Amino acid sequence: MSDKKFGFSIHSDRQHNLDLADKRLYRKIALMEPSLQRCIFCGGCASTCTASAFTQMSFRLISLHLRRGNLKEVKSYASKCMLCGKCTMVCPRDINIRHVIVLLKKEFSGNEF
Amino acid sequence: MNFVCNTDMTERLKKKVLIIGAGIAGLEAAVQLMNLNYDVEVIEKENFYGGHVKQWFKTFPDFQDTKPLIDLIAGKPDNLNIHFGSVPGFAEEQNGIFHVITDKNLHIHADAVLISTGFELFDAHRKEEYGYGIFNHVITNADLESFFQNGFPETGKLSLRFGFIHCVGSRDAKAGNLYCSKVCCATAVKQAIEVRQHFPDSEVYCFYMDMRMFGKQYEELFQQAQEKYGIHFVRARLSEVNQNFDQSLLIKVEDTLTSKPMKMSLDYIVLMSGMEPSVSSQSIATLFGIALDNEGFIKVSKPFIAENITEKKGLFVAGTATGPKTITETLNDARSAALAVHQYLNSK
Amino acid sequence: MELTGKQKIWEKYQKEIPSDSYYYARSCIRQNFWPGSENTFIKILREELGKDIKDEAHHTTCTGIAYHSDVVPLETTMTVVARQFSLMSESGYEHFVPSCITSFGLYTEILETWHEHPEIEQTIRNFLKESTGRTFEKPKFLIHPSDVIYSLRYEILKKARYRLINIETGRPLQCVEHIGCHYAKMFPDAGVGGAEFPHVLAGMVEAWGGEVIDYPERRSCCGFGFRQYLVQANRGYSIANTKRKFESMEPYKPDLIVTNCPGCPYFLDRWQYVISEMEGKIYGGDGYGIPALTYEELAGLVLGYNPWELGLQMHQVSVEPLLRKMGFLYDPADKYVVGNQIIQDRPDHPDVLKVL
Amino acid sequence: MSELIEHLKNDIRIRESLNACIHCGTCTAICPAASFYDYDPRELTAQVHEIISRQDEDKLKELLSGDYIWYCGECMSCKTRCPKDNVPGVIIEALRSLSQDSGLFAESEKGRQQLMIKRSIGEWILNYGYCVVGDHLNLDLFPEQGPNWQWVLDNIELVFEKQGAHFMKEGSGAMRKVPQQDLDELYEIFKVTGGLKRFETIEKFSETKAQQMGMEFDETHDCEYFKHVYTHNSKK
Repeated sequence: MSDKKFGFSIHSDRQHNLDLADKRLYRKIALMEPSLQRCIFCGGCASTCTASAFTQMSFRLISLHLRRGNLKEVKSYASKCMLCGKCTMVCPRDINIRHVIVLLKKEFSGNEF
Repeated sequence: MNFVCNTDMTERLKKKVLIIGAGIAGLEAAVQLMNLNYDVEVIEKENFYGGHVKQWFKTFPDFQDTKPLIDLIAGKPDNLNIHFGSVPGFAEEQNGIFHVITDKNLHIHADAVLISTGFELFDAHRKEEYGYGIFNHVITNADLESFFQNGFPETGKLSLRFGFIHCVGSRDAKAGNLYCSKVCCATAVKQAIEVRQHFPDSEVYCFYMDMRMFGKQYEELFQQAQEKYGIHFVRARLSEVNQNFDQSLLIKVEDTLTSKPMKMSLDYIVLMSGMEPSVSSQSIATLFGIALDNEGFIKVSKPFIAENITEKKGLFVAGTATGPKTITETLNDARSAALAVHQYLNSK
Repeated sequence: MELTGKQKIWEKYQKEIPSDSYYYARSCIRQNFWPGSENTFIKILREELGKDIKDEAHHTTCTGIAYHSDVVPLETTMTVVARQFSLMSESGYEHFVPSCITSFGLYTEILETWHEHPEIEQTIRNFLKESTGRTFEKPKFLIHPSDVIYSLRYEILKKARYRLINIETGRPLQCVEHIGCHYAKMFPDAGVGGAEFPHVLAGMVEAWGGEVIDYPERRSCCGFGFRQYLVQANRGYSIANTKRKFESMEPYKPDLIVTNCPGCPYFLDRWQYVISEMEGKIYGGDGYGIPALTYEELAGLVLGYNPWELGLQMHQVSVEPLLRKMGFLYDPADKYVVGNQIIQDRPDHPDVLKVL
Repeated sequence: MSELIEHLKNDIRIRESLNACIHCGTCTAICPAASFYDYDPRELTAQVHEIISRQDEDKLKELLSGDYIWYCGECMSCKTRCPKDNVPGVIIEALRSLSQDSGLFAESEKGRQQLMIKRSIGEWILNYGYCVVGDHLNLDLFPEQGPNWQWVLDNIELVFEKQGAHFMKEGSGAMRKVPQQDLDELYEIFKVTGGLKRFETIEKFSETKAQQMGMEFDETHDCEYFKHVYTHNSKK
């Protein structure tokens, strides 16, 4: 909403502040599926992903946003996954992606972000 | 062809090889050439041998102490002839004999000269926006090695946040160095692990543009850093460093994989200064009248097939004087240079 | 580790500043919002230091603000700049001193472009000839007035009547210096102290007794952004930038902000008022805000000039708290007296920001 | 060969400020626009590089017709940082010039704002010899100036006189009246170098756009279209 007197509002800052990032979920998942830590963000998962053909799904971005504490994004991406497991087959770092998603889906069931 | 010294040669008057620089390249070449029965003299500008490696705590990827490594190289011949604290001041070649006079007025007549003048670490002061020499806890990879060797300054804090900045002075037109310095990625991973070992409660971030883990066991080391040591890797290049009110350091980067500007506070910033042509290489090139390549390293006569041969007959080069190299590569290069010298002198 | 980094950088970026004979080109923004500053600059040079400075009627805008708001083509701007040089040559001067930082940056860039591409310079010479019949010489030196004040800072100190010291505590005033992006970010060698740790204002502050605050957002833009301020719909960008700076400097409790560029003090002053109206937030100063001055105003205060002739009443943030800290003797009533006339009007008070 | 792309390629600003990008993000890290708009100078640079190397005219038109090129504030902080000597801020200047000269600026909300800038700063240059003229900066258009500025405007001649300025008077001094002969020279320069042509192009395409949008359009600051482009912000 623009301020009535001045005709504009102060833009919000897009700059990410890593000091304030909530990394608890990342740590929790990494404890249960340590292979997640090996991710090199190559995007192999996203390019083979069935869901990504029709939605914004990208495990590469889940992996990133989880580390940055952007849980809204993580939840939204994770909800698109159909658990087909193709990503797990192509991952060059042999991350059990399917398991990571299952853990995330469990985490988010009943929790609204 | 048999390269091992033969009896014919031992009976001849020994030919002399002058080696300039007693870093690991010069040392390794000296040892090889002595084994081939040449008379070797080494001049070294510092008062110690081992060069940069001596100032390094441990190697990558296997965390070996550097000291035994240098002793292993230099310790082979007991009679290694090194003139410390000397640099060549004059050089002249006549009929294939090099006449070199050092700044200490030592005259050396050599049948061949091997330049192993190494590299210089990029002077991090030049990246003014990184605040080296301005903010107390902005240090370089070399400073960190010396902390490992001599102890860390008291911080009064246990859970320290470290940020390793790759490509400092490398891949940077503003710094005048467009090339990749090659060893810094692996060094950063090694040092990041050492920091985690040294400060178990610390949090460590590496800011990289590309992880160039090209060598044997390097990628494994990278993976270990992520998994075993929980080191975070962020694809970003440092844009600037500022100091927060609480004296911690504030960095600004772009989190390029999410396309967002990002800031974070750190307790220590470690700048991975890259390898630059050494000043000694440049002055020696002038002295002997040989050319430098575009980057300022000593120019080799033919890439691939004559990497140790300069454009001047009888003048050879080994190690990082021709470009960034790992320890393994430097030692191999030194052996290759020794062979090139041997072939030259043998056919002279 | 020896922390001599800043000194080393300052030594590296010392440019040659001619000591006399300046051709002054006025700034659109400085003339409008801080007319007293330009006159103070001339007064200090002529009356205090006996320098020769040419201030003539025929020069115009360099079109810089329009160029960076993109409504004026590069060729047009270059030709207008060439005309300014022509006026300088015509007056027999060689040291061009543009009051504005946008101009200073633009002139630097244009001279650099001409140097790299002589064919462009020739095209512009032809344009100027065709449109005005003029020819021109390029300036021997291009310097900003702040460079001149910087180079004369110790001479000003000799004549100083006040110091940047809090007379009650005896401690140095805490000063935020804001350089203006186009001073050295484009061409670090063009600025005293370079792009990262400019010394041009810091040198004045330190010479006159103050202490410079190095806060995390020091290097950030004031938020002008040309079109981002000029168009009302975009102003949320402009104020957001400035707000980020205020938040970053707030913990250091600055006594004042000193600026290099004519536009920056406008934003650093006005946005304090707007943020106070919109969000009820006032940065520092017991509800009065942080005074944002031009370097000429600061020099004028150090020399003991009448604050109301410097034009300090044109700022929205009141400067009186600062004057009191400095122990400055001033006449509050004189604010509204011009010659033998008295301005009867008084400015309205903002809703939140306290004013005097 | 596309004329638009040729034009862009030959712009000195593109020749000097566009090199291959290594996607390091040092520009975005400190870019004010990247913080306060959905904008990334790194991606912009790479995009333009790709457009030129692939001769992709459709992509260029899309870029010139959109909001994306209008977010940058031209602070040039990126110039200090780029390790490849790119200058996203200068690339933007070239794109905006082309967007206006091709008329495509009128296709985007942010681009259409150029009319306001032309009719203020642009015209003030020709009429007064200044980019900014105090007594035009009223609180209707610039309410953030605050009550002190209102007081200055109400008493402008006296306030300026107090500071030794010559508000719209003959001779030298701050805010003096620039002599007519000098304004004439400025006008000639604008005529010869394409400045006037750009002004005309901005007016022409704005008028067409106003008709398409069904808004009143005249040469004043009071018409519906002018007010619309000046105040409308669909993003907030």
